[in-house]
Amino acid sequence: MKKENMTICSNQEIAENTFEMELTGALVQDIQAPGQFLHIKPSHENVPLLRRPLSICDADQRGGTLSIIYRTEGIGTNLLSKKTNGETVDVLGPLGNGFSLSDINQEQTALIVGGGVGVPPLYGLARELARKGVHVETVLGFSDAEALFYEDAFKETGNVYVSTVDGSAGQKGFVTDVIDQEDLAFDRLYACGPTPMLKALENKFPKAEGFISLEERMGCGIGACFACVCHTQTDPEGSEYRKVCSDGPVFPLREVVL
Amino acid sequence: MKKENMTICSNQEIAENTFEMELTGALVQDIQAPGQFLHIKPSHENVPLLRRPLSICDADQRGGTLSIIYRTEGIGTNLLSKKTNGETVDVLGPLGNGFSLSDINQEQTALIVGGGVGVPPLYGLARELARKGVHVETVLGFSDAEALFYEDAFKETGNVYVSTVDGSAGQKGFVTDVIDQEDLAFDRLYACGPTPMLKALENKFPKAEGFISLEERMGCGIGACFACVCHTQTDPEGSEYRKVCSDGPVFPLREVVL
Amino acid sequence: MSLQTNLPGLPMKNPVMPASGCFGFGEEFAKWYDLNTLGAIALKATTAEPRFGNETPRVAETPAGMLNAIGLQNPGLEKVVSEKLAWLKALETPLLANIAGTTMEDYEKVAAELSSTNLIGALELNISCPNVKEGGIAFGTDPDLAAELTKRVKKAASCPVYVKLSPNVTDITVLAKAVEQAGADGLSMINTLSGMKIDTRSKKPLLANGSGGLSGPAIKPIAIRMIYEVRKQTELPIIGMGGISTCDDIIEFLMAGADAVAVGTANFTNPFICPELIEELEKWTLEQGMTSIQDIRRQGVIS
Amino acid sequence: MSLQTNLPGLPMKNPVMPASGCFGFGEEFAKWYDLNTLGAIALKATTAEPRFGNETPRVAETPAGMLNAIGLQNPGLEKVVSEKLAWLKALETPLLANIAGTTMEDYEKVAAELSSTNLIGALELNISCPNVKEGGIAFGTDPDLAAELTKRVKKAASCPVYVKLSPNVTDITVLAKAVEQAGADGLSMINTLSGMKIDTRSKKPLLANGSGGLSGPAIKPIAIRMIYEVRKQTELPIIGMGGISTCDDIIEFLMAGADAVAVGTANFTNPFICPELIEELEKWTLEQGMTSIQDIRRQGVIS
Ligand SMILES: Cc1cc2nc3c(=O)[nH]c(=O)nc-3n(C[C@H](O)[C@H](O)[C@H](O)COP(=O)(O)OP(=O)(O)OC[C@H]3O[C@@H](n4cnc5c(N)ncnc54)[C@H](O)[C@@H]3O)c2cc1C
Ligand SMILES: Cc1cc2nc3c(=O)[nH]c(=O)nc-3n(C[C@H](O)[C@H](O)[C@H](O)COP(=O)(O)OP(=O)(O)OC[C@H]3O[C@@H](n4cnc5c(N)ncnc54)[C@H](O)[C@@H]3O)c2cc1C
Ligand SMILES: Cc1cc2nc3c(=O)[nH]c(=O)nc-3n(C[C@H](O)[C@H](O)[C@H](O)COP(=O)(O)O)c2cc1C
Ligand SMILES: Cc1cc2nc3c(=O)[nH]c(=O)nc-3n(C[C@H](O)[C@H](O)[C@H](O)COP(=O)(O)O)c2cc1C
Ligand code: FES
Ligand code: FES
Repeated sequence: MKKENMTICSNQEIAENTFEMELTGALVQDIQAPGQFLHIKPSHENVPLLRRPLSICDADQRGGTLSIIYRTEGIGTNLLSKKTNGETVDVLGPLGNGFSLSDINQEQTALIVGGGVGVPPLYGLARELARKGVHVETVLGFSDAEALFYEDAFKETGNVYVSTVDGSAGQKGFVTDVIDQEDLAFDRLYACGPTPMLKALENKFPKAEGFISLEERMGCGIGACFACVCHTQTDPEGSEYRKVCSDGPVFPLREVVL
Repeated sequence: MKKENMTICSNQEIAENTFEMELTGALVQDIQAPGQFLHIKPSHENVPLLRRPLSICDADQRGGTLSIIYRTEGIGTNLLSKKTNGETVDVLGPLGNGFSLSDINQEQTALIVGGGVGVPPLYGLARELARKGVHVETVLGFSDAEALFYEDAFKETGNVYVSTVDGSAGQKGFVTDVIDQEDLAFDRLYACGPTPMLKALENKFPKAEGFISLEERMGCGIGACFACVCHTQTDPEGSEYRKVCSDGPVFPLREVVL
Repeated sequence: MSLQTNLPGLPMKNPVMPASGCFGFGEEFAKWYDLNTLGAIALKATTAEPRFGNETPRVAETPAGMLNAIGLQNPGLEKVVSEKLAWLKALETPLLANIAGTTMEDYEKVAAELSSTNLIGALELNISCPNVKEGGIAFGTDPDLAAELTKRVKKAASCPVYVKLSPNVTDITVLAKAVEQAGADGLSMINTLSGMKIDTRSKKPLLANGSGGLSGPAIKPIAIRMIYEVRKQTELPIIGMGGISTCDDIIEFLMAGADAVAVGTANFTNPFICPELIEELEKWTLEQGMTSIQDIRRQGVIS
Repeated sequence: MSLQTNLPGLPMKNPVMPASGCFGFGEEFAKWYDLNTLGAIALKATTAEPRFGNETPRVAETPAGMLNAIGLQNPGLEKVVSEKLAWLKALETPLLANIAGTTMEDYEKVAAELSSTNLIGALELNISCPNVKEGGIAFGTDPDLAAELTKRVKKAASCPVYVKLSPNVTDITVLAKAVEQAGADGLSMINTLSGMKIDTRSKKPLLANGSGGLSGPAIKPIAIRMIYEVRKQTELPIIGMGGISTCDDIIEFLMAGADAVAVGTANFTNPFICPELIEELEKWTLEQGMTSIQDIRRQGVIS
């Protein structure tokens, strides 16, 4: 866990309004697990003020680089998209717990389900799982063909199924439609994407084991400000809680209220 | 008078914490007189919020370029100093009246007195006067040798005398000391620099004819907000006023209260 | 699709006007663009007598904002009528004349004379200038005084009267309701927040006046909150302002409950801001498939 | 040269502390640096019972600022004592325990129990949280209630009591004087300004709670002005806060009249901000040839 000015090695648009940035710096060595995230300051000035949480997509600890993939949403990600090679970015990280790889074995099947910019943290995961000998099946959902990215990259880890809402790439529909259609079975489920997608998965597989990665607006990113809490499913109205930034962003299925 | 994204042709440190920036754009053609200024937005974000007034140092209307010289003081000028060739800067200008050249003739002598970053607007003036055949004598005052710039440039327009407060370049002392020592005589006086310097000149030459250029904190830069007013010497306590941005920044000696 | 916005005394072809004090009497901006593109113009505060205002420095920059302590500099009632209004007469754009004073009589006099010219559409009572003791700030923080002043000015004036509320109060809805009951035709909100900057090198307040009024993007969340609160209490027209610099800001103000908006500080950064925002707003409204900008207000905020 | 700053109950080796609610109970930051470098630590608000707080989103970004509506989430008095203070005990740094409640009895109870642990240096009465109805905001805007509460907590507590003032008032000096007369040992100012942001896409307030508290650089000019005003009325120690993110900001607060400062929002941008600022302040004081940081306050603002 460091605060570091990381140097940009590359920053390019890989899909509509979606950029991949490669960064180098010492904190790459601190990465513990796929699914951890960085808290990035898009500007050295006071505007924008807060850091932006962005998942680590992939890391090359030998080469000392990591990558992130982000969609340009507002002021912060748009500023990031304008940065060029050699510039530095103020990064806090790696933060959060990441995906645990210890409860899945070589022979088992992992179903990875990513939606939109929920896909990036799953790529590092897919690679680690594949490396471990796990059988990886991936379903990627996007709004349309323009938004699609990393289909080929995931193919190196196993089968990949794509769905788009408008049918312009892969199957028309949602990720759950693809899972139905392809009748995908799995031992562990790993998912990241819009909340409705995560809810649909929890409903569809009420007994499945696995993990989901969540998003929430953050202040500190390190567990101190209580901006990012969510209720637990065992105490949905009470004072029990999880912090997405430090208890998560990865939680076991059905642990927190979506 | 335009609002334009001008392109940076060069931006380099020419003295300690003092930068010269060359800009190209259509508004160069609108320049009417030396001593006009630009109102520059140092960032496209809301911080810093206001534009910064910086004098036009020199302009090449045929080449379509102009130059400014600025000292890095606070957030705005520091941001400017980090910009590189090819980047654009949001510029409003040319603003203000500038120096009038019509009341001095070929045979006459102009004494130009500049202090610190008051020097830049006088350079364009010196060149215009010299071009007109006026005999130009220049006194430049700086804090020390490190701060000194444009001595050689002014030499192309006539004699140049330098003073520094610590004596590390030219004569030790203030510009008024040099004027005394060299016994400089003139038909018209033109000055820009710190207020104490301008006051000293008005006191020293209570009957001289000429012009001074003033600085004041500005809002709009175009005469609408009344941030930059000063009293007149004929009505120092009353409601009469001049706006530095639009009635000035150049005023006849003894017109406004310093 | 229409941006038409009709407020008492102000038949505006769009809901955007420059804010008082940030646009002078329009002359300077007329060099940059056609003022008839504006929905209305809020004029600089007029006082009975000419005022020089405060000493300089009068402005200071703060994070995403600025402080000003101009001190209501203006040429005084007589010259405003003979010079400024005479020049503004040529415009079609309705005028909102901002007035300030030390005493109720001052306000009455300026209100009576300005409205009697028939050159202005409405008056905006500045009871909230934090920068001069005589700026009416006492009227702006005491609901009884505010109501009394509103009543008297309403009587003196022959045109609609908007009251410009100060944000430097514990509960702005109390003031809003007080002036509504006193007969105000509309509200302008918010004026600047009282603030200060100290120059740590000179160890002195940066502004000659000591404190000044904070404006610009920094105060936008406060303006939005106050308009939202006041809107829940009254159906009076609200001219919203405080940190507007983008089209999205305007939409945010309208959603919070404003009927029209005023753009202040942003004119200093970009003299073309008002016509640019009007154009963007028109485009946005078309994209949204709205027939009228009023739809935003009708939908209101779902909360 | 010394940064030593001795306030009632808080013998601080420098005048810098993290602000309440922006530092939790210190555990997270202890992973980043040694908390003994801090002058003091203002703890997150403690209430009698555990609170979950408001629903999310709880934070929103605004120009040079942020809105928060955490809603005083905390594990409640019992766990604060048994878990948080038990952990904090190992530190040398004095603790300022921020407390909040719905009723005067709540405040008394929390004050009595926390101070009786002898683990805290002083209490900070949060009568200014704009984000929960029960956050005591009524106590923070009514001088009589504020005074009454202060008196009762003073009686209940066995340690010095600071009152944290709300900026959402017409005249903060009235509140300051009221709590001073009621026996407050010091003032903390300012808490956040009530603000709102509307998401124009969803047409809803961005925060689940609707409004939230504005903090960060945007509010600094307001904080400085208020401290400057209060300082002219009282010699009570003031812990100043509101938008501090640089060493120059700290100096500005001290010049305005603060005796010590708290850093809030800036901890989110840079977890190392407090130790970094302490180091810079030390360097600055040396460069200025001061023998003590108190010199700044003694010189005061020349205005
Ligand atoms: C743990 C985590 C991992 C994430 N990983 C990725 C990723 O790999 N790729 C990607 O494109 N996006 C990711 N996001 C979402 C990303 O953080 C937001 O898109 C981004 O912060 C938007 O910033 P902005 O300045 O462009 O937008 P603005 O709307 O201008 O941001 C305003 C404020 O809202 C916050 N915000 C806005 N949207 C979100 C959001 N969806 N989640 C959290 N905060 C938000 C911003 O951080 C900022 O504080 C992740 C979010 C979380 C919490
Ligand atoms: C007509 C005119 C011409 C000028 N020409 C030059 C020039 O050619 N070269 C040069 O180096 N400087 C010049 N200045 C001064 C220059 O404007 C300031 O140094 C600059 O604005 C400082 O900005 P900053 O962001 O670096 O400092 P900050 O202190 O961060 O600025 C804060 C605010 O104060 C204003 N401000 C600070 N100092 C001054 C000042 N001296 N005059 C006016 N506003 C100020 C800034 O514009 C800004 O609004 C000129 C000023 C005026 C009025
Ligand atoms: C330089 C300046 C001068 C102002 N003068 C006046 C004035 O004369 N009368 C008035 O009612 N408001 C005045 N205001 C307040 C603005 O009209 C507006 O209410 C405030 O600035 C908030 O809007 P903004 O953030 O868009 O600037 C002035 C503001 C500024 C910045
Ligand atoms: C996320 C957050 C939580 C806060 N929680 C508390 C709190 O529990 N008690 C309190 O007195 N103030 C609380 N505050 C207010 C801060 O202590 C401080 O007064 C305010 O944020 C201004 O300082 P800043 O601009 O440096 O953040 C909180 C502020 C923030 C941003
Ligand atoms: S973002 Fe601060 S606790 Fe999670
Ligand atoms: S800066 Fe606005 S009138 Fe001169």
